[in-house]
Amino acid sequence: MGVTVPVDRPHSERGAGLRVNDFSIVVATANGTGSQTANLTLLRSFFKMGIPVHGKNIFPSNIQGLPTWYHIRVNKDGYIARKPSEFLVAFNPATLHEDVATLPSGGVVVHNLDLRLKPERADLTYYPVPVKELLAGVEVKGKIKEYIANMTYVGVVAHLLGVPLDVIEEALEHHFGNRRKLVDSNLEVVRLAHAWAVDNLVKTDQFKVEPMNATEGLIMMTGNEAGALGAVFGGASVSGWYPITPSTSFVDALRDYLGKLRHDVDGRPTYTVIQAEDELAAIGMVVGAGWAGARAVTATSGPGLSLMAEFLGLAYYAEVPAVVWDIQRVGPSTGLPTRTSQGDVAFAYYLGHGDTKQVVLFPSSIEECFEFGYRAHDLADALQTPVLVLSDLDLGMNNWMGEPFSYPDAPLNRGKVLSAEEVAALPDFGRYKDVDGDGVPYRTLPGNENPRAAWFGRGTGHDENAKYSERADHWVQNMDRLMRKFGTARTMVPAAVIDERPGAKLGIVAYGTTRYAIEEARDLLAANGVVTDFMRIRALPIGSEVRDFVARHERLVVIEMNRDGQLTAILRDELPEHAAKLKPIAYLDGMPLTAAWVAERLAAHLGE
Amino acid sequence: MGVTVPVDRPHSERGAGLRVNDFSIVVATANGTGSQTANLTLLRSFFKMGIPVHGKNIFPSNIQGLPTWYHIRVNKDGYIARKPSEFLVAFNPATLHEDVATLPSGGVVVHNLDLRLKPERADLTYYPVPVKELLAGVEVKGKIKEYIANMTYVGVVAHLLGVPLDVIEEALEHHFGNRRKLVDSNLEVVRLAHAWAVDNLVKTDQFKVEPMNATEGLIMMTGNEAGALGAVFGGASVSGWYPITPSTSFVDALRDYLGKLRHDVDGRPTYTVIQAEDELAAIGMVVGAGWAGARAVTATSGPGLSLMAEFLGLAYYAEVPAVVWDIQRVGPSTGLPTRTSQGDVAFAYYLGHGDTKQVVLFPSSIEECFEFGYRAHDLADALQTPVLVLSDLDLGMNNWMGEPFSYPDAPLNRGKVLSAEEVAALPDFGRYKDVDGDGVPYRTLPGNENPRAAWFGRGTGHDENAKYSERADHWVQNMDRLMRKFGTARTMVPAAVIDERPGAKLGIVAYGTTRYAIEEARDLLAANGVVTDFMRIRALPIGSEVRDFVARHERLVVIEMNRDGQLTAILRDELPEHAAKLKPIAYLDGMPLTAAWVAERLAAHLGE
Amino acid sequence: MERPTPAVKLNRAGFSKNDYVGSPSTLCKGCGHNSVASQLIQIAYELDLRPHEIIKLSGIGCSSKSPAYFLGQSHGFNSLHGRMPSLGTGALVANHTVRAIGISGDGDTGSIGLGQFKHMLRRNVRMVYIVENNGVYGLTKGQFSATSDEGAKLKYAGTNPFPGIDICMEAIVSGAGFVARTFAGDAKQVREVIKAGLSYRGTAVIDIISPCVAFNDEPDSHHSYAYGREHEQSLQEVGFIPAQDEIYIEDYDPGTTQLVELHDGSRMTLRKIEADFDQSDRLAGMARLERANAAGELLTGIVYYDDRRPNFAELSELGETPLSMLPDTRLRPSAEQLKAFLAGYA
Amino acid sequence: MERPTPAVKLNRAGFSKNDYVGSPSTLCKGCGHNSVASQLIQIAYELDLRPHEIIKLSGIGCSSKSPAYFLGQSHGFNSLHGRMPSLGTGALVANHTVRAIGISGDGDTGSIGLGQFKHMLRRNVRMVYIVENNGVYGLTKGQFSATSDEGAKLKYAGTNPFPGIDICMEAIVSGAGFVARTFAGDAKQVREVIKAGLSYRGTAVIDIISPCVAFNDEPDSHHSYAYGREHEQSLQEVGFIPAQDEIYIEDYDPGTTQLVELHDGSRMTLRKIEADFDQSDRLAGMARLERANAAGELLTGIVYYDDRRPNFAELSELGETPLSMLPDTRLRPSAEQLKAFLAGYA
Ligand SMILES: Cc1ncc(C[n+]2csc(CCOP(=O)(O)OP(=O)(O)O)c2C)c(N)n1
Ligand SMILES: Cc1ncc(C[n+]2csc(CCOP(=O)(O)OP(=O)(O)O)c2C)c(N)n1
Ligand code: SF4
Ligand code: SF4
Ligand SMILES: [Mg+2]
Ligand SMILES: [Mg+2]
Repeated sequence: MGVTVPVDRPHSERGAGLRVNDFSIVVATANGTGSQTANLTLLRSFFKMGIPVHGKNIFPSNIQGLPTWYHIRVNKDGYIARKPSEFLVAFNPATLHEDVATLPSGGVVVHNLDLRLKPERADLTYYPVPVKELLAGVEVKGKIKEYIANMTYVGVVAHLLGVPLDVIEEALEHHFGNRRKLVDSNLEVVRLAHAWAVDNLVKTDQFKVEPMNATEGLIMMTGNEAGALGAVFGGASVSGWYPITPSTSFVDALRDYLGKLRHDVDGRPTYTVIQAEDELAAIGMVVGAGWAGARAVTATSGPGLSLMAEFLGLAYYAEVPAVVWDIQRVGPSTGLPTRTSQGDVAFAYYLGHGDTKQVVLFPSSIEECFEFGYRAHDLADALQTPVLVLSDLDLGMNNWMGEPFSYPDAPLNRGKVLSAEEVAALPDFGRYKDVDGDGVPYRTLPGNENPRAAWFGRGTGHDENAKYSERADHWVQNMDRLMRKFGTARTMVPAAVIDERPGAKLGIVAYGTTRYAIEEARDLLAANGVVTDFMRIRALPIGSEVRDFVARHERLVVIEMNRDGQLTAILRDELPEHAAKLKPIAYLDGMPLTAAWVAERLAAHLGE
Repeated sequence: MGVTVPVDRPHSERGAGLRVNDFSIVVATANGTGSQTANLTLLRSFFKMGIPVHGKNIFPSNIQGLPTWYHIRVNKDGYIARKPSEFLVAFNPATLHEDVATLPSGGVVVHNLDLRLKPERADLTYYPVPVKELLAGVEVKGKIKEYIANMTYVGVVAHLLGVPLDVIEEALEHHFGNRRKLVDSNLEVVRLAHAWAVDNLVKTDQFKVEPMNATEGLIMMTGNEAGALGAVFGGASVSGWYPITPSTSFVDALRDYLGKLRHDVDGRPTYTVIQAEDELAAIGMVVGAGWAGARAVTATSGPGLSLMAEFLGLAYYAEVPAVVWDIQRVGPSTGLPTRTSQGDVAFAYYLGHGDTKQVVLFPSSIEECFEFGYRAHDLADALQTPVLVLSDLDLGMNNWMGEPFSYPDAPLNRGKVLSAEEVAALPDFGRYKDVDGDGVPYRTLPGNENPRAAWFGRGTGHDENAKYSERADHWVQNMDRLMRKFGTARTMVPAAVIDERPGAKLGIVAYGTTRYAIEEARDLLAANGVVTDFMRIRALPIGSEVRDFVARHERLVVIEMNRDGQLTAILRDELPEHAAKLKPIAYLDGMPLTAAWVAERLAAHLGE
Repeated sequence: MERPTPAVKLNRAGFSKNDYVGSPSTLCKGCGHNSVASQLIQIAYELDLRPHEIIKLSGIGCSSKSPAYFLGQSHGFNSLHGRMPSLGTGALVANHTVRAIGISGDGDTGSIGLGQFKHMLRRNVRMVYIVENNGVYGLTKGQFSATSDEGAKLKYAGTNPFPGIDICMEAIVSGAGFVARTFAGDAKQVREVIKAGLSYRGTAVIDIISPCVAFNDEPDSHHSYAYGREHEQSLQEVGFIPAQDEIYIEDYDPGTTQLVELHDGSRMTLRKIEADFDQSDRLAGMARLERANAAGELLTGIVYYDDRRPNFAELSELGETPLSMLPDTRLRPSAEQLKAFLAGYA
Repeated sequence: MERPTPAVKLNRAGFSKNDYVGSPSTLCKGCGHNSVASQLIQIAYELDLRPHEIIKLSGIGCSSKSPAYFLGQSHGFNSLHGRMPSLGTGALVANHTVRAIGISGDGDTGSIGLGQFKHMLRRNVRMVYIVENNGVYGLTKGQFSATSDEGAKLKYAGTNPFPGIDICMEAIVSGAGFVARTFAGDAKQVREVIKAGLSYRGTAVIDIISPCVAFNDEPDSHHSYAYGREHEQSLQEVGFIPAQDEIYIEDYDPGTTQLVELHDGSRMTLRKIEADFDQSDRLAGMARLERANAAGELLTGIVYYDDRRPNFAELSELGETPLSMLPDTRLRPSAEQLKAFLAGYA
């Protein structure tokens, strides 16, 4: 069976001549030049114009000087997956030629006049910007001037695409908050450049934006911010952490939001955030706090997760709640610290020597980051086990549109914690007894006044009363109960999200942020008559809905942003009777997937 | 289909009245009382009598006072798997009653008279030993006297079973080497007790040993000793390590053997062994030494392996040879430090965040420990990657019979290391180029005089010349090559050992030390008409022979000493088309499997 | 008439000494760690501690097992090798109202745990941090630890070529304000020093030379009973007066005895043995330690004392209720707050 | 007649300065680490080092990136965060004939790596261990590191409530015999101190205050250029005389200048600036550091020097040929040896 899939709709379909609210921009600058403000200003301007938009920062692991790219996709239909850009803002001499080379025919190059770019490609439109000249009259100096220089392209792009200046101002206000002086100095440059462009540039390209109302009521936030906010509303009160890209901004947001939202009646903080000396200590603090009864969270990335292996094994076995956000970057090892991946799935699931299996969540949007942000703590408490939230750099550090988050629909679920009175009412208390048959035991917290409440936590073999034991039967009993508990987890973790359509030829399985490229690819394929079903797994261990979806489908692919098809391996073990059907489409080069690539791979798969 | 399997041959078959060279002994003592010498003396005596024998020390994680059991199985047919004992030496009051309770009808209890054991079970034979009285005349005191007390049961057992006193003397000589005084003082007690037994005990039980010649030419050694000796003959010259049960004795032997076998012409050591401050440092030393060109090895167990995750990910990615012996004990976490398991398989295979996959070896005997001991270094060098040897406590710390080790059949394989001259002869040298298409690049060592030879090792993204790179194509290229290299590993690691028999109903897959119980169980089943095939996997990644065996069989079980069926999961991913056939029989309680248990489970499986 | 069974003696908090025992020890008979454990039971009884107000923490090792052997009615956690400091920091941030007794070993603290130990001291987490220092790895049977002296000999491990880490020196350098050394063979001093440590504001580091009778008790070992008895040199005679006990200042000769007011109103008495030693002088403490190490003295007593640094809970501005006990309403902001907050992201 | 192109200047080992450069730096312009890297290029040139006899090692951080930017013809390894000491120990046991230049950061050494750092010093592995100390995490953008002073302020991280770790103090306490501090703004001293360190017998710890212009260069920061220039207080003027250079002892006034014979025959000259400071006195060094820290001085120079402790290769009794270069015949015992050995197990 051969399927041919056009990877994009032909230009003609998009309205003759003009491409309105449907293209991608890439801004190429050098790191550390302050272009981030300019880029976010553009991004938020589109958002404020009501146009669906998303921006991705492709930055180097460096503080100053290496190339960085900011991708913005505006799309009236709401597609926000990465898409190669047609519109280039070329402000980095180092990458100029390769940047220009990536443009499709009909593309645009807005470039710093200083770059002395020869318009070698006749199929592109070039707009040189005399940055130095424009800034000549601006009254700031030094680093600030360098930063502000980027506002020139904001002004020019605003003119070329048709972004009203008052929207730019709003965006700057959003960015700088009440630091009016900064708004004004930046705006001044934007206006200058805009005015210059109005006077000097003749628009000959086809790209345009026009106001819509598709973003009304929405918010825009990074995944790390959303996750941190979720933790704040989840009652997280202790965080031990150690800086590592791309997780640092999670804790930055956490500290910020806690400071704003979590002071007690007497003005004292209801939280403590501790910068640890490393990840061994960070997770130690989290486990210690979890044992003592506080909700505790840390955020890290690959190398940090490796260092947490021993403590997470302890927490699994001693049954201590803990929440770990792993904002995945490209590994193995230090790898590409500023590129995105889904490469820690297998490692996280099996994290810890011996028979450990960890609960893992896969958020895919800021809404889910927020929701999993508090739910992870509910799960960790309810299951008395670590919960690993596997986000990624793309979700964590980039800005995404989303619905305003729903307030949690239920109070904190603190799980089976017994008070002194409750212990007193029991005939006996055994820390690791399976009283309810769900594998989840009862616990007490330090400070519990009942003399029978105390128990001694340990990573060594123990009986139901937490007493040291080397007995074979105790070991098996306890480990079997932990397995039973893992079974309970299956019923408690967020269920997979399934979209099935009549006539589907293929079931697609994926998780996390690949959804955007996949959803768009499905539409591309559907437009070509190839209907697919989609199951987005949101947690491990899998629930029965995953099994059923797989069972229902003859053909299945598992799309993953890693080399080894890590979730595929886990699914094949969980569903051996369906293993042969589960085909991985696994690929990782550090860049978020595009719909075109997904559609092509799916088509190729169907053609096999 | 119902299969009934007798889990043992009926007593009657064994010769009326007498059970010669076919029974198990268990010696129950308290830890730290020096019973180890007595037990090893018994073990070696049987060995010296030519009877196939094996001993297992079931000891507590404690220095003094907790219960410890020593199991000895003598078996004329060479079966050495664990088997519940008929013959109890009861010298520990703390466990007396449960120990007696485990005996089958017809069993024997040799016990310290002090224990005042009431012969409550009429179906047992009791032999009380007046230990205090016997020792009254012995001229040593304090701790030594306590230690030597255990020799009383050696003397009594020797009489009851028929072990000649000169064999005991030989065994003591073996144990104490040239420390004649110790031989004599111990022997004195043995003789005393033996003489007392001759005079006072009337043998009414059926257990007997008789000389054979089934151990002629064999050696007896622990797996850790054999592995260490292998490393010595593999040219290992650096070891960084940190003490942890049950791996410590590996390094103890390594230091000992290096001291005896590895001094240079000038008398200087050709090695350095460094007790590190922890496992992070131990593996760091190994990786540093491997990078600099020495063969380096460490030994650890679960918790240590967890701490090595980050460095082993680096070594995988930067392609540094390293050998890690993981002597598996029961995890998760600190678990049961003195009990055996196969629980680190999944963790080891996926060790390190990101897309790492590690080469893993599974020795099952002292011969394989020796062979893998040197071969692991050849593989690590040839593949430029860590090699994890997953042994276990049972193999590592207990004494096993074996053929004298064969001298390595080929010189050290140092892999693709270029000298200064070789670099000079090349048009260019790129550290990570796939010159030969096998995924294995060439490397140079520090000290190489060619100015083009230098390269900069790193855990960050790099191009073929080891230069820093964040480029997507470089990342993919390199990771794909690493995958190709893993493919090469499949052809280089020790192949599975396969035994197929006509008419087999079932294929058994296993690895490591479960082989002994499985081999015996196969014979038990075969005697009952149930023929099985057996594939013992010796390494990951699996080779084509594994695939073929699985493909050839309709029914397959994978027997593992862990809870989760960890190898099963890996096989299901590697062989998805056969996943449904691969049924785990996974169980871990810290005790080595018995043939009876295996046979029963297999029968149950076949009956399903 | 029957005579009543003799009443069990209770302390002021209403507990008998038996209420403070734990599981039977599985350590070797004569192990220094056992004597420390029994002193802790005694201390708890004498100080009228309420078991639920105490937590016990440890790493891994023979020493680290011992929290199971005292205060069986207190919560405890026997954690990972070398990682008690981080676990303790987290636990004590979650609940800063309990008092923590941490037990570690010289390997646990000096080898694998050195980094965590020193970083915890920088934070000044309130905890009595006891190192049961035997100069050897007991549980793994006789290797050198980082506190083994240069030139020390062990049956298993041969001769140690490396300079030993001095726990007290490390503690002072890392900013600890309560640094003491004592000797398991000197029960009274152990008791009084720990009592004072329990009333200290931040981390009280107590390095207890606690002989390992199985692997490092040869008389020439600096960590043996015999050596300790022979070479103990006390800086002061340490005493402790609980806050609730009235004492008459006149009982003490201010010329020879110093009265140190502790954080909770208790007092530590230091009857000087070395007249010119000033335990409030960091450098003096370091110099004295150097001299003691060079001379092979087992220097005991309060090596350094200073209580000016705020502890971690104070720095974190924690309120009265521990974080772990805050009701949900004080942990989760309201729906209105969420809405208002999100408005900033629209 | 054409004039020959001007010959490139070569040093005595036959290398031009260009032979010692590395990849172009990707650090910020003005970063202290860049100036250290260029001093290392200069040093290598001046000392006639042969690139293949050097290895470069580092952890993770901006500082740890810099070994890529000098000595491009030398092998190097940019390892893991905080783990350079163990990797270096292994590498230098495998090949003890190369000289090692290790570059770490204050976070890399003082935070995550503190334990490994101190344990390496106990072993006295021969290596120049440079901490490019900027009191901040550069690469992760501005958090406090363990060397940040108590009360230090950073834009990102606010005010540091914890006492800073003093790398030199830690080094002395851990037994290091070459402990120096210098300042990236003082190129000459950096150069001479590193040269001397390269000739030292064991681990030479050099704490270089190396400002981070991106995140910690405010003039009030103790780690800024401005502060360093203002507050540098040198103990000595350090000079270095390579073994091969003849010098006349008379050139030096023994009253003011001390001549220190180094391990390889080179000499270090110390022209005293603080007349009564004795760099061979551990306690004096520690006391001086305390005083400097209290006074906010940037104390530079040789804080402690002693070369009596054998280094790790010496302790390991390594022979002339490095372990990594031993031929197979010297690594694998013979078949006869195996047979004889196994006989003992029959
Ligand atoms: C990560 C890890 N590595 C190694 C071990 C093995 N181990 C257990 S106790 C111990 C040393 C304990 O020495 P110390 O702290 O001095 O305690 P002691 O037994 O002497 O009281 C070691 C190495 C472990 N449990 N975990
Ligand atoms: C295990 C691990 N945790 C965290 C990081 C992230 N990280 C990279 S560099 C760095 C700090 C470096 O600080 P410092 O050593 O002072 O070097 P500088 O950049 O200031 O020169 C951190 C935390 C990492 N690479 N690895
Ligand atoms: S081995 Fe040593 S430290 Fe451990 S319990 Fe025995 S005496 Fe104590
Ligand atoms: S961030 Fe700081 S330390 Fe890093 S390169 Fe820039 S100036 Fe140097
Ligand atoms: Mg110890
Ligand atoms: Mg720094």
